[in-house]
Amino acid sequence: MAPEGERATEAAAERSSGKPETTASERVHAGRAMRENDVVLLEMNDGERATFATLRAGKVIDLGKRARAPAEAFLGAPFGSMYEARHNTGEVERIGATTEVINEETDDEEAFAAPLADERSNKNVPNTEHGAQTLTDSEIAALKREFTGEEMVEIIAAYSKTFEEKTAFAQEKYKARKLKKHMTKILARFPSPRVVCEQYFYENPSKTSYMRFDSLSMLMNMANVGAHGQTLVLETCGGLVLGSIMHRMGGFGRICNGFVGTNPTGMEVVQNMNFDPTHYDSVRHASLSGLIEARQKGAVEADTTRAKSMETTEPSTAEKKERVYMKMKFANDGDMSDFTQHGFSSLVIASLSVEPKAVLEQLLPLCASSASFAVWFNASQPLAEAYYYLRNSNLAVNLSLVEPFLRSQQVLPGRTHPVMTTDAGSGGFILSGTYVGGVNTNTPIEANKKPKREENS
Amino acid sequence: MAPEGERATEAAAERSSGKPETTASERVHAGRAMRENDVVLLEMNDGERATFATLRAGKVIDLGKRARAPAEAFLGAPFGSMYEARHNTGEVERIGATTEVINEETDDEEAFAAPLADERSNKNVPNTEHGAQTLTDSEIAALKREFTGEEMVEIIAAYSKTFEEKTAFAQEKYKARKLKKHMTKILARFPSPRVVCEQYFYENPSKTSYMRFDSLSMLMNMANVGAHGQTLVLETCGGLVLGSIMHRMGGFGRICNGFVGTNPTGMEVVQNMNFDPTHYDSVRHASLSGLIEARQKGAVEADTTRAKSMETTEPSTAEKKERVYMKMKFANDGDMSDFTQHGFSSLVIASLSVEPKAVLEQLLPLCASSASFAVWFNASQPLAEAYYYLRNSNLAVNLSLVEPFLRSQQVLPGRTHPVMTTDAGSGGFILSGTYVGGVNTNTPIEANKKPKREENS
Amino acid sequence: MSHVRGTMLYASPAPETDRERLIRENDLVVVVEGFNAAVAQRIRIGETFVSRHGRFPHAALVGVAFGTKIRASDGRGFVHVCAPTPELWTKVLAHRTQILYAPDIALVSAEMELRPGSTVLESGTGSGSLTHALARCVAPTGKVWTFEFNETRVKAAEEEFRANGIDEVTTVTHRDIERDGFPEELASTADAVFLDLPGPQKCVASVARSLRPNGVLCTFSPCIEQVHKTIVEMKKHGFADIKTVELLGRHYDVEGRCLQTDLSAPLSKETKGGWRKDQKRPRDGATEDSASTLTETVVAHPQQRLQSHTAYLTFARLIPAPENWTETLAERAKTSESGNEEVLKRAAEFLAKRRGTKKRYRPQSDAPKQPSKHVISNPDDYSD
Amino acid sequence: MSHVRGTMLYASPAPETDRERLIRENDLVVVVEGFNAAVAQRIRIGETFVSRHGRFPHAALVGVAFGTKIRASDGRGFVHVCAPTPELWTKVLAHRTQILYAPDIALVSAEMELRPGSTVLESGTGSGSLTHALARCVAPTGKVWTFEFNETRVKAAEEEFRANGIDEVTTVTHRDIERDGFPEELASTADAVFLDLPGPQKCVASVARSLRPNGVLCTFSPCIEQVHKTIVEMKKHGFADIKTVELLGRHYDVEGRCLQTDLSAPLSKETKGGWRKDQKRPRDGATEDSASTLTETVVAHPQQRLQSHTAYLTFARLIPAPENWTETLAERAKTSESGNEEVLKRAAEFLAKRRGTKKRYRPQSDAPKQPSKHVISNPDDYSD
Repeated sequence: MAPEGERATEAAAERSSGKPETTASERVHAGRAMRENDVVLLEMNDGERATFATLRAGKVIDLGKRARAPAEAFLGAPFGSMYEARHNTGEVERIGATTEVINEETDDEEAFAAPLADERSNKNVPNTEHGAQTLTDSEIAALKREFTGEEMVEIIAAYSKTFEEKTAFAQEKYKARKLKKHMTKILARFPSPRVVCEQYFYENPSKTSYMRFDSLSMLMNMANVGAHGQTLVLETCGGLVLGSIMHRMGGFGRICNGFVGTNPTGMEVVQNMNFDPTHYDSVRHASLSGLIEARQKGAVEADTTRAKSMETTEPSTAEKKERVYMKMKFANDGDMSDFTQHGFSSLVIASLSVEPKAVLEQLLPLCASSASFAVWFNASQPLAEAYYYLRNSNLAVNLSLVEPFLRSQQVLPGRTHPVMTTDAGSGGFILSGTYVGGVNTNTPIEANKKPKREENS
Repeated sequence: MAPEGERATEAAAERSSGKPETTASERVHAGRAMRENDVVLLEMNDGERATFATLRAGKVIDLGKRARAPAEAFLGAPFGSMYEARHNTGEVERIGATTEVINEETDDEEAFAAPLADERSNKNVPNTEHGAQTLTDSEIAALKREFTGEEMVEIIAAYSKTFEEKTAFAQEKYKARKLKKHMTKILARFPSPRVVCEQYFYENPSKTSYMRFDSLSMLMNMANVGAHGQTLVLETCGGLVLGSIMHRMGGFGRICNGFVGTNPTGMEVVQNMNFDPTHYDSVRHASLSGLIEARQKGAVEADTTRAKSMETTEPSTAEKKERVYMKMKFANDGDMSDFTQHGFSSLVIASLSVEPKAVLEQLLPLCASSASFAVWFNASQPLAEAYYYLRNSNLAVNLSLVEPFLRSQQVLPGRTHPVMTTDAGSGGFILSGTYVGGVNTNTPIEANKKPKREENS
Repeated sequence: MSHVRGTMLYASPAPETDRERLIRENDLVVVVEGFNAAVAQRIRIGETFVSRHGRFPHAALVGVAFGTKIRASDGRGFVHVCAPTPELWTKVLAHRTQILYAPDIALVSAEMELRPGSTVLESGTGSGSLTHALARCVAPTGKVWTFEFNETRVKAAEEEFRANGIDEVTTVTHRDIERDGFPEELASTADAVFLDLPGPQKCVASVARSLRPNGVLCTFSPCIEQVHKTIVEMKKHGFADIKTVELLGRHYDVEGRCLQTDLSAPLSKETKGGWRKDQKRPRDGATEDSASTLTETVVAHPQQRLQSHTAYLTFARLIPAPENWTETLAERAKTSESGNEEVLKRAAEFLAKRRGTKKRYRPQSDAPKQPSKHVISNPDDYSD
Repeated sequence: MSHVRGTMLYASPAPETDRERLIRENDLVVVVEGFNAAVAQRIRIGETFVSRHGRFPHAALVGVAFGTKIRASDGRGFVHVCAPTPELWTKVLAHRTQILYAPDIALVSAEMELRPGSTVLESGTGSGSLTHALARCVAPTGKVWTFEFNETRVKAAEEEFRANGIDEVTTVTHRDIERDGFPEELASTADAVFLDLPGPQKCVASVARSLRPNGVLCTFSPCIEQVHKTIVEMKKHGFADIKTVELLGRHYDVEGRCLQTDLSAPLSKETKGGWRKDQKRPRDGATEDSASTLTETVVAHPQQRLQSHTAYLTFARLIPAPENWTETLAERAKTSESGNEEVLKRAAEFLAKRRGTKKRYRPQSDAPKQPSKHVISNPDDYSD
């Protein structure tokens, strides 16, 4: 682990130089060029589908629905670039922001009436579009080989029996739908924690335990995760929470990835976040029971700690493989003693497998006095029990149990309303607070009748 | 209790007559004239404050903030009428719908920018209004004795140092605020369950256990409360839930107000709802343990039932007083036997004092096969435990645990958004389902291995 | 009145003794196949209900009590046969349009203050989801007049209402309410009106004619712009007490869950793989032989798939105007226009006299106004 | 880097051994007086903090560990002295304006993808509630440039930022961003921009100039009409990936509760009077000597008093345009206008040829169009 002082000096040097913030920003900003071995999230047609891709020269990336693109189409362009994949030629062309210019000033009767009828399943007239196309499927397929996506849309509209009867609004909508079918728009996203979290949440949520992005953001803030902190994390969200902490701390400070049992759980998600070695170097895996034992024994009896930490550094082959790939080390004796001596400034817990109350009871004593902690769960009750315990045992203040209620809004002329259905109906619940059980001394004005020590062990 | 058949005949007669629905509607509609002894909810200035008043000739009603009105001002006018109380003269004058005609077409910059600054606490300029008035308080008081509310507003604006510097929008708002101060607008509401529920919820919520109106409405619907039903209710919401059931059943069918222990809890809220004797006559108070016992003993052994029901008909003096006032009787032997023989078609539970699981376990067997039930609680966990029990013991199907999430919306030109803060942050949770444990016979294709009986007792 | 069979109008108790309500031919039955899966069946001897759970001949259901658990004739699985209610009907009905769901239906019914004897108008009928609940509210002496623009849907609704027995209090009519308004015969008869139309603002005037004094108008509009237009019309036509709300029904999943408390033991199968769906908990708190470090607990969490918006519900009341109100209003408007200066003059005189009397002098209101100390450099944007 | 005292920029561990962080003079301390009641105190020897809990001389706090429970010098009550964090600061700061609260702050910080080294622009500074959290995100190598229109607030913020130690990475400037835009010196330097202004649409062009490629713009607007105007501008200025959300923090109360299970016993004091607030439950599950029919349980229920709306948060990304994109766009527009007929002609030829080849004849596209079978009587209202 790089000594704290070194990075601090570097930071100070940057601050004192001519345009320090630009330099530092340049190094981390999400609009930098895509480079060999970078992971990029390719998002098709505004979220219709998406795929993580590692950019390697010569590689052809499968975009789904028979679309493909060579890695070279992306390498060298800034993250955040947008592309069009043309189905007729197989070309991938870089474009700018959306070309559709909607006349937002139109606020006439049509814009009000039409979308209403439209959105509420054509409540007023049966859907006549079906079967209104005079071109056969095979003709359309043949035309696609000759014409571009935009051209196809014009052709298909011209051969529709009902197109001309539609209102201008409905024609617009019809064309947009057809365009989507014949041309793929690609957004090359930098895999920030926000982007990675949303991608898993909507596509593979069990991998990240249904962690929603707003909840993840609250975990970071409520636990006061930031540079130069010493953060203990217990998560079974595939590494998403760990990655988010790494991103927030930027290699400044130390992260202890505490695990239940003898081996860390899978942390594959971290690999998708384009972290540099500095970030990986700030993380140590450590067995939670080892940490607890080391803390109880104290620094003077380091022997047992060593034995324990040695034990936990013998992972299975599969585990080893992952560990090597992720460039994260297991805590050694020095790390363990550092962790337990200084205590953690932040504690983050995000797991549906462990009981929040029991875990807090065991892990809070590893924290520094006045440390911030935040616990996520997808139901309120286990957190309520923990809350009740912490309040009644005077282990924490500033306790708060919050359910983040997030809603997306459609904002369109005459058609503004919250989105109708969502797969993000719950972001879970977050218990947070300030640990006040970690004080050893009885000051002259200390109020407690019995020493704090007793309560915390 | 009036025999079912009698009312049914009456209803049938109404249906076959010339304009039957008008007649029936006439009798119950909420816009009928206010009569002697009616309860009316007088709501001042769009909900600024409100008071229940019983209209008795010669009575002077206190409207709060030193405003008063004679009952005669209301008697004879339709419920729903609107009034202005003028502070300078003490007059109460009946008016029509709001006189303020807002120019809703105005959608200019001002309407956008001004309210924003305004709503977000004058974020851009310090509040200069304070101290800008050149009239002294005593002068204003003297003027009020000479001028009407509208006139006062004009005078006060003219003597404000800052009024002319305000935008037209801010001037409008300033005047509206001043008008509120010098004139009271009164809405004479019919005390429907909706109106009564909201009044208690915002003014005296502990009386009705924080029952929110949308939750109350869901209790009625999910428990399938309607005419000709036989409804069992256990509530400690001051009579609000019972009253809502009486309103829904309109005197058709029977209601059993089941109570815990030996006496009904307070049901005063029912008195505010202007029910006629037919409504009161459809209700019987009964001890829940008495009902359970009667059900277990069966109709053949009615003796014990009688003893029990006799016992519960000896209320304390205070209880007696209330009972008499409310014109509701205790169940006699015949009622008890009717209730237990036919079973209840609907079960409604709304109490923060009893455990939902235990109560459902004991009361569901009193229901008819395929009866609907709905239980309200202000936290999800006790209902979740009940849900889990009912599902695993196969006592109910169509189980649903719902949290109604209600939000009010401000709709104004350029200033549309959900209301910023609310005192209605929770409506509680509702568990509902269909009781399927009440079937006695093993039909040829009946699937259960052991008789249902055993499970329900 | 005896038990009304095969209709869902009345939540009657069991007419037979011992709490059983028996299924007869032509009854409507809601067959519950499992969690959140149900279908409607009209009992016809000779017909058979076939599902993934097996075959269920209708004949075998006759004489069985509503609520019974029925095993398939081919022994494969079982279903529950439930009595229909408006809420169950909403779950099983044929969708001819988007429909209203239970929370909105409940709120609408109650905010419109419906009770036996009420008259309510509805447009459009749509799939009849709301209509059934309205009929239950106003039965047996009230009336639901429901109007639908689409003739095919009118026919389908008519048939359904008859079969379900709500035709006793419900009449469905083919009519374009936005264009033609409600029928004049219904003027001043309605206690409440419900509008679910693309342009509700077009018929507010007609609604005002149809309502009794203090009647309630409720509109159901998905988009906020529509709400705005409708409220403008409401204010023009004598409505007040206007409020707009939205109601989400947040459904919760309930599950038994094993949580680990010992941090030294590896995460077990029970705790690692997420939720143990539908696993039954032993009755009476008897614990399984699982490791002692597992705490079993029941949890409720909101479902991820959520109807996150249905529509904005706007409620307004028709305020009964006093006699000659129109004239009074006009007079008031005149006074406020011309009377302003006159009032200020009178006030100035009154004040001058009073100030003289009290021997206290204050700056006159006509003294030159001082500029505000807080100069705003960009007054267009930053007005208070 | 050693522990940074008296600032809330770094969540440092305890530099002393045994997990204690000690309070020194000039440190900022958040004094927690009870549930949801806290105040900020700057430690100055000689000063005394006085509250309803008693008197707390600052001198007595020096050398005490953050997190300690302190009894008042007059023995009346106690408080906890906590280390400041941006979240605690949001609870105790002086309100000069409406402020952002924890949930919005968390979402904004994270959606803007802030990390150590990022550059972020903010307008307006307001009470500095968000600024502190932004500073924590970008420290130690990043930068927060925050702009405020009101000079008094600029001065107050400047002083606060210095005292709280976030001035290391934060600069507050007096500037009217709506009128003047962001400074040209900051062009293409920002990773993210946050706007909380009455007219954010007025400065979208300036934001586009200030952002790096793929930078994020976030606007905070209470009213939906404002959001609409801003999105129109965003689309004009090269932004895409636009989304609007709102986030409510629903706070829950947690209480121990006695629930009665026996229906024959009268409701007891414990169950009748609502919640038993803050009553402690005996540890280790030892039950009280209450009647056996009382079940004690911990429940969480949403608080009734709720911030039910703060603002709509709109996020958008500046899409890095390829070289010559403006020219390409213009060309495309030209093609789509003139090229339409040409394309259709080519398509007709292609189809004719193909149909000839395949010997299949189909109705020509130029055949007279048949009227739709579904005649719409009021096409203005009922278009599909």
